[in-house]
Amino acid sequence: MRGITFDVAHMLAGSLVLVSFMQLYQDRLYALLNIFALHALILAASVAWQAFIQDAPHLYLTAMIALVFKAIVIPVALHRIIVKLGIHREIETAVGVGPAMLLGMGLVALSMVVMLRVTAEADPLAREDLAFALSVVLLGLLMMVTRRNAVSQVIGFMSLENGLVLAATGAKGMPLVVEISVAFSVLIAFIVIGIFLFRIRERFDTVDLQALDRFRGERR
Amino acid sequence: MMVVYALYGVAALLALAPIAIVLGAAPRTQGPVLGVATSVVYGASLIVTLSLCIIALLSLFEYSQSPSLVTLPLGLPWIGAHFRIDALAAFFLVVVNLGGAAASLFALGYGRHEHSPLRVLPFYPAYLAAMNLVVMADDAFSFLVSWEFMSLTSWALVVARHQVRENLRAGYIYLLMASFGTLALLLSFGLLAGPDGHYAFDAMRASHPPAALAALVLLLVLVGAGSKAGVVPLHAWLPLAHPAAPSHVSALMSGVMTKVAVYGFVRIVFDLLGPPDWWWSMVVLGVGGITAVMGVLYALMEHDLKRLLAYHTVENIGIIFIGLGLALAFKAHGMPLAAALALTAGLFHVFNHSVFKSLLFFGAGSVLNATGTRDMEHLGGLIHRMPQTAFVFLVGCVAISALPPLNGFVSEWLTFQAILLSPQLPSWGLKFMVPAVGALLALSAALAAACFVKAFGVSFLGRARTPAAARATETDSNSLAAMYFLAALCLVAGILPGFIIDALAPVTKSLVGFSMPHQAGVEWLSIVPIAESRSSYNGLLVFVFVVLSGSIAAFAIHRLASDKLRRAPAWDCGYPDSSSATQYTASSFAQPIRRVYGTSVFHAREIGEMPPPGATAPARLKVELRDLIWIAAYAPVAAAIDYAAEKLNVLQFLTIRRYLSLVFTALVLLLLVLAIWP
Amino acid sequence: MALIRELAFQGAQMLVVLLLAPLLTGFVRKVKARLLRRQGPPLLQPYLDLIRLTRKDVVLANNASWLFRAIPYIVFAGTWVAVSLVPTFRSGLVFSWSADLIAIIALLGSARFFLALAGLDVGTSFGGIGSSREVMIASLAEPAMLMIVFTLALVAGSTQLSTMAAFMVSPEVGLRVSLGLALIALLMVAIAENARIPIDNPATHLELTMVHEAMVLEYSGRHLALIELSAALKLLLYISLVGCLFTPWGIAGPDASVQAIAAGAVLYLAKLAAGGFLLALFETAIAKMRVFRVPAFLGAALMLGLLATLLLFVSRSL
Amino acid sequence: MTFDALSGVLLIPALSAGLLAALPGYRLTARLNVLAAFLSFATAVSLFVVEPTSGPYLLVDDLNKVFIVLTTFVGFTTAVFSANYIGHEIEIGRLTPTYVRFYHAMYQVLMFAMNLALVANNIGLMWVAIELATLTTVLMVGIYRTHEALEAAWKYFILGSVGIALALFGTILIYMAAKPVIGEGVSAMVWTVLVMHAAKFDPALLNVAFVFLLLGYGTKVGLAPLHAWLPDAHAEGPTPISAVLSGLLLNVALYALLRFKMLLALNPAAIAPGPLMVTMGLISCVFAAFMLYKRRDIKRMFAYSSIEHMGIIVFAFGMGGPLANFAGLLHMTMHSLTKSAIFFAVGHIAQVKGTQKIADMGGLTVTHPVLGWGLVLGVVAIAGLPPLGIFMSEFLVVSSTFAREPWLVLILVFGILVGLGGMFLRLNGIVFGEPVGPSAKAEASYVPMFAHLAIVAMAGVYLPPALVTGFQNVARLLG
Repeated sequence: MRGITFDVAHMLAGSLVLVSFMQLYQDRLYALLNIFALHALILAASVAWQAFIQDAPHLYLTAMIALVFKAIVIPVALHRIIVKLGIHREIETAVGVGPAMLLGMGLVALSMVVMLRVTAEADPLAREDLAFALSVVLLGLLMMVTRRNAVSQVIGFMSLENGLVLAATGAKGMPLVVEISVAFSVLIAFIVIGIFLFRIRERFDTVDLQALDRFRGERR
Repeated sequence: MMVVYALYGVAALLALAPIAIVLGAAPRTQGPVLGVATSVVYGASLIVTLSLCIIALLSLFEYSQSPSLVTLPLGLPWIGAHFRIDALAAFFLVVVNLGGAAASLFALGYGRHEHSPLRVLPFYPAYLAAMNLVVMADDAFSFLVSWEFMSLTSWALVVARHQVRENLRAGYIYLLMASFGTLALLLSFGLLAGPDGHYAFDAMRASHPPAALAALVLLLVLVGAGSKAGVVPLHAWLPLAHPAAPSHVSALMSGVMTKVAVYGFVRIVFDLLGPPDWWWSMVVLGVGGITAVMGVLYALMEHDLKRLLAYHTVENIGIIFIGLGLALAFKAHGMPLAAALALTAGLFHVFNHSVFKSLLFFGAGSVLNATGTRDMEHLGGLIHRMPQTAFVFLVGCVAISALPPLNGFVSEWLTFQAILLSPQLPSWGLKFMVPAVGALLALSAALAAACFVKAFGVSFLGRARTPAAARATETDSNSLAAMYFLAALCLVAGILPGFIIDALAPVTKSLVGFSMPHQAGVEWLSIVPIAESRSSYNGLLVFVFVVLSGSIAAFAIHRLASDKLRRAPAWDCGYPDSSSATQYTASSFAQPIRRVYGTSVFHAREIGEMPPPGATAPARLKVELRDLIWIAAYAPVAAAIDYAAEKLNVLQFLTIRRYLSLVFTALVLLLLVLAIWP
Repeated sequence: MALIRELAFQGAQMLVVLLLAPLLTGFVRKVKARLLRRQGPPLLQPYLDLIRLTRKDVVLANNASWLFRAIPYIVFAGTWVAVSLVPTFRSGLVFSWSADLIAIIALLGSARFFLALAGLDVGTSFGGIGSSREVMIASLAEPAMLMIVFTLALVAGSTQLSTMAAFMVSPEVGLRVSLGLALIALLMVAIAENARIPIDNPATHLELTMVHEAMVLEYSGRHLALIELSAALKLLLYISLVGCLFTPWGIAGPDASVQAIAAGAVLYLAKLAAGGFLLALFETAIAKMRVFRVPAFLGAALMLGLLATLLLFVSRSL
Repeated sequence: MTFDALSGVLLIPALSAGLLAALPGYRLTARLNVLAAFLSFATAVSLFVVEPTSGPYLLVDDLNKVFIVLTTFVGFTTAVFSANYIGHEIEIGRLTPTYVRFYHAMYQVLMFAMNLALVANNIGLMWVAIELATLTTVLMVGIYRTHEALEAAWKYFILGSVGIALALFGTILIYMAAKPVIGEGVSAMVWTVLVMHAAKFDPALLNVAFVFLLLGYGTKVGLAPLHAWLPDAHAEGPTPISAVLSGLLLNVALYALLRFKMLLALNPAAIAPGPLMVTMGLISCVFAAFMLYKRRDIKRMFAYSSIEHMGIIVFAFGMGGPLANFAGLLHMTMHSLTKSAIFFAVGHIAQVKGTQKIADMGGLTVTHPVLGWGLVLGVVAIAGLPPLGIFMSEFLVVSSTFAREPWLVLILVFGILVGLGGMFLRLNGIVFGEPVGPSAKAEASYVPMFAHLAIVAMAGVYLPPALVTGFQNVARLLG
């Protein structure tokens, strides 16, 4: 039984990393959205599995949130925004997909190296889980950094946060997990609304330079 | 408990600052009230400084053997603020408060001309207090606090005339250099105190750092105290800041504060640092010699009266450091008597310079008030308009040019005597270096005379070059009193040097463990550094001789020959010219010397514009001087900082994504660090 | 009793130098004239000049200040005191310890300081030329002189003239490179200090070549007399300085017999005559140099002095 | 639970926040705000008198007592200042009463969040509190609704959220490290427990955790290169908020860092947290010092100076040792007081001149002597000149560490000097020279500013023994 539970959890976590990679090489927004939905779905599954094996019912709530909010509500909302702002065209990336992938590989390797130094008596499940979570987090961050497009950056942030939830749920008996996931959902909602409100079109970048030039006179 | 009384005095001075603010800042205060404030502040500081001076004298003569200490529950909590008056501190207290008293007396009259007294009055007493505290402080923290507080208050005084751009710039550079020096001292104290912070001086005295560290400390102190004292090449702020302040403050900065800096150097190097290495003295001597010559050369090229004086301070600091360097050399080689002689020479010059430099700055201040300009090219003929000022200024000039029978000569004579002992030094480096330094000293002395012929001759003699100079009037009685007082001191210290040497005996005893032979006993009141057969000098006798023979000559000629006198136009080889513009100006006076030294030291170039024949344009002669030290040392630093700021400034205008990538990079780097962590 | 005797000697010395100085000047002039195959002024002409000048009124420039009138006396007094401390025919003068060689140099320095001020006082262009050149020359001559003093003082272990002279006669001096260098340097300095050819020309009145003369241009009557006299005294001083430092033979000791003293006096006169003759010879043999060649000349003197000091350590480490 | 001082510092702001949100009329709410702030300050002081027992969620020890009192005090004085400031803002119509109501409520929420973060005995709770504080400040920074304000708030928000995420990951890792030793459940997140068992934790996990916490909370501390949000947030928000940000929020984040540093320091196998902190401290100090030179916006300039000083503080704590830690604490306290005082002055100046552009102000000491000299005093203090408090702390930092790490200290000293240069370069233009810009009378409340400066000045020459012993205990705690 132990083996099975472990393998399933392991498989789910691993596939989460995989999906993060898939996100990295999407260059259409819609596709990216769908992939992210998948990402959230897998997260929900793995959280649910954790809930099952740790028989911690409150985790089911977290899984629920992940499923409903991340896999459905947010993608739909973003879809709306994309349509509304008419930006459903190619994503321009700061770093090409190829290099991004390579970087991603490097990051995953790094997180493995860092995590596998953890001595074995920390239970292996947690260890593997953390390794994967870390790589998901890093990949999410990488996504935020390499994409210019606001929406895809939000998606990057969300997948980063998925990694957090993965880690949190993997941490057996950690309190406040639900609250945290809720808090994060609120945070993300904020961001999405922010994008929508401030009409931040293509990218975060637009709000910067010219604004600085025009208004603040900080620049010569 | 002298130190306690002294601290009361300091407290009184500190209390004056708020009083000044209250008096001055009372709503709608106009002339009269401010006048009252002025008199109150300066009067009070005069009284306090005088009493402090008396305290210091008492403790120098009577309590010098047993330093009086006190520890206040201030400053660093677990150490407290230690204050201590030993012989050295007492001597410097005398210097500080003598200068302070003179300045206050002078300011009683001078201060009335102040445009915005509120920018001067509060800081003046605080400044005096700070200088006193530096000398009394007996632990690193209180020392540095007072030290930097001294810089701070003087900075406020420098920027008192803040409408003038240069003054702001001067203040800025001054503050930077001051903090630079303070940080250097801070580092040196860090080394002396060690990681577990034995900041009290007696703890430092107890434990001597290893040689390498000690050398580092010496260099740091040389930088720290030197930058305050105006040692070349750290002098750049001095000629900017000293003239910018009101003249009585300039006098304090030049005459007293630089001495406090010297005190800092002596205190740390001779007292705290333990036995010196022989090569230290070479560093100090070299710095001193270069400083002396460079200072006076700068001064010669200058025709702003106050800046000239400021540059001259640099020269005298050089002379003092030569004395200190010699003392170090002798001390390192275990020749206490010679060390005592050299140290006495240096400290004697400290006293002398504080006296005549204050005097000269007062004179410059009076001239500034009377004519409204510091530029010598716009002065001239003042000896007719303000004869008394001219007289005292002349005394100051003779004294600072190290001419007998005034005091400046005595200290330089002692320095020469110390130099003449150098052959007994075992180390060859010093054997050869000291005479060279002696040559530099002689050169600087001769140049100083030239410089003050120029200073006095151009601004006081000849004919008035501007209406302002022609309309000048004699300065007020308080200022004159202060100046006469200092002039008298110059004479007394010059003809009765023995007393001062004896007064310095406890100081040298405490620092190099030996003191010069007692001079009071020597017949005819002359001074004998080592042995009568070797060398001796008697200022009193020389003075009497000169006066006697001069008056005899006068009497004889007037009695036996004619004493008639006719006034007539100047002869000037037959074609006297009415225009006062044809007189020799300061820069033309300096021209021969500029030809000799300037071309190499200042890259001086004379550009003559001769109009073509027939053209009516006037011929012009422009002189270009370049301050090589500034160009070499300061400008690059400023440029580098500006460049770096410019480059880094880009980081203010990145996009959020870029900022995120900064975070990302930081994260990855740290993780990498972990990954490669053993 | 002894003190009075000493004082008498001191006074005598002062009077002697005062009286001899113009004679020396006259002698130099005479010799020069003779070397130029001229008759030349009578030997005592300087005395007559001085007397005549003192008799005349002073014609003072309108804007001359009190300082201008005081300066001749100051200069004279300074020079006179300085020269009166140099052992001439008898060492160990009673007041010699009141000022050693350094102080004597400094006394001359103050005399020069005031003379330079006098040049600036009236506010004429020539006075300015004079003073500015004078201080330029002095700025090199004084350090050179001091280096010479160093050398001698390091050799003799004293800056006290009497002691130095005493040491110089003593056998342990020996022949030293340093002393030779010092002598040359001293002669160069002496020429410069006394405004002789090739540095300056005491006889010139061609404006642009004047240094010393330009400074005192505005003086007349008794003032001029005093300044001329002090110039003469200065010349005497340097010659007797060379005499007592480098040819100290015959200078009577503090407690010497009358004969010794007489011999000393005679020898002293001989030395003065020799010095004056050599000076005249040199001056006739050489041409005056441009003002801005002077620094090179004196710089050489300074270098020689420094070299002399440094060579001391090589020749024999003290 | 029973009402003791501990719950007092939490309840008072929380309740008053609700109340202020409900009440209209800015005069009243402003007064209430001051009152509430004062009450929480009083209760905080009472912590010294009766020390409440620490539970699994809340805790009081020497370390956070210092922080709480400092926070509530500055909170109080800032409230006084803001009452006056906001009044002016309403007069010139930069703020509408609605926003002011919101502002006051948020102010108390911020107070609550910071106090909570300080007294939290549970790393999860602390995390929540700090994030709450961040989000409130985000809202307040954006309160002017100008383009730049929104942009600054947005930047702050995004960078802040990433910081939040990283900090959370670090927290989770700590839990993971603690779980095997302590066992599952809440107790594995409780400070007091963690500290007891820290030695037995898995070092590798701790290392990773610390890295994430350093970056996560370091973002809030404003360490370069995570500082990007800080200058704009300071420059664009209302000045009281700038004061609170610089004076308090940075400290709170720093407090969190310190806690985890202690944790790591207790585990011999883990990497020494010192070098990391020292490095980041030096980078921040030198970088910020250089950034001072090209500043044109007065508030942004002082924001950068905050970064510089945070760098110095982190350096001090990174070096460790009783003296350096003491110096760090002292520096932190002094910096909060001084910097908030400076921002008080700057707020009034900006209101008088109607701009924050340095180029448009000049000769303040002529037109507004009190403000001008106040600013001079503040800058003198912040530049670390005696006899003010920061000199003492810098003295201790430099002198106590130079013998240990000469080169690092030289870099620090260089940073300090460069910073001083930049600061005074700008100050000259602001307070001296010919007056520039409007010279209308300033209706300012000088009390808070000079109260702070007076304390700083006193601390420069005299530290009350009680404070000293307290700091020394804390310094010992920090190891």
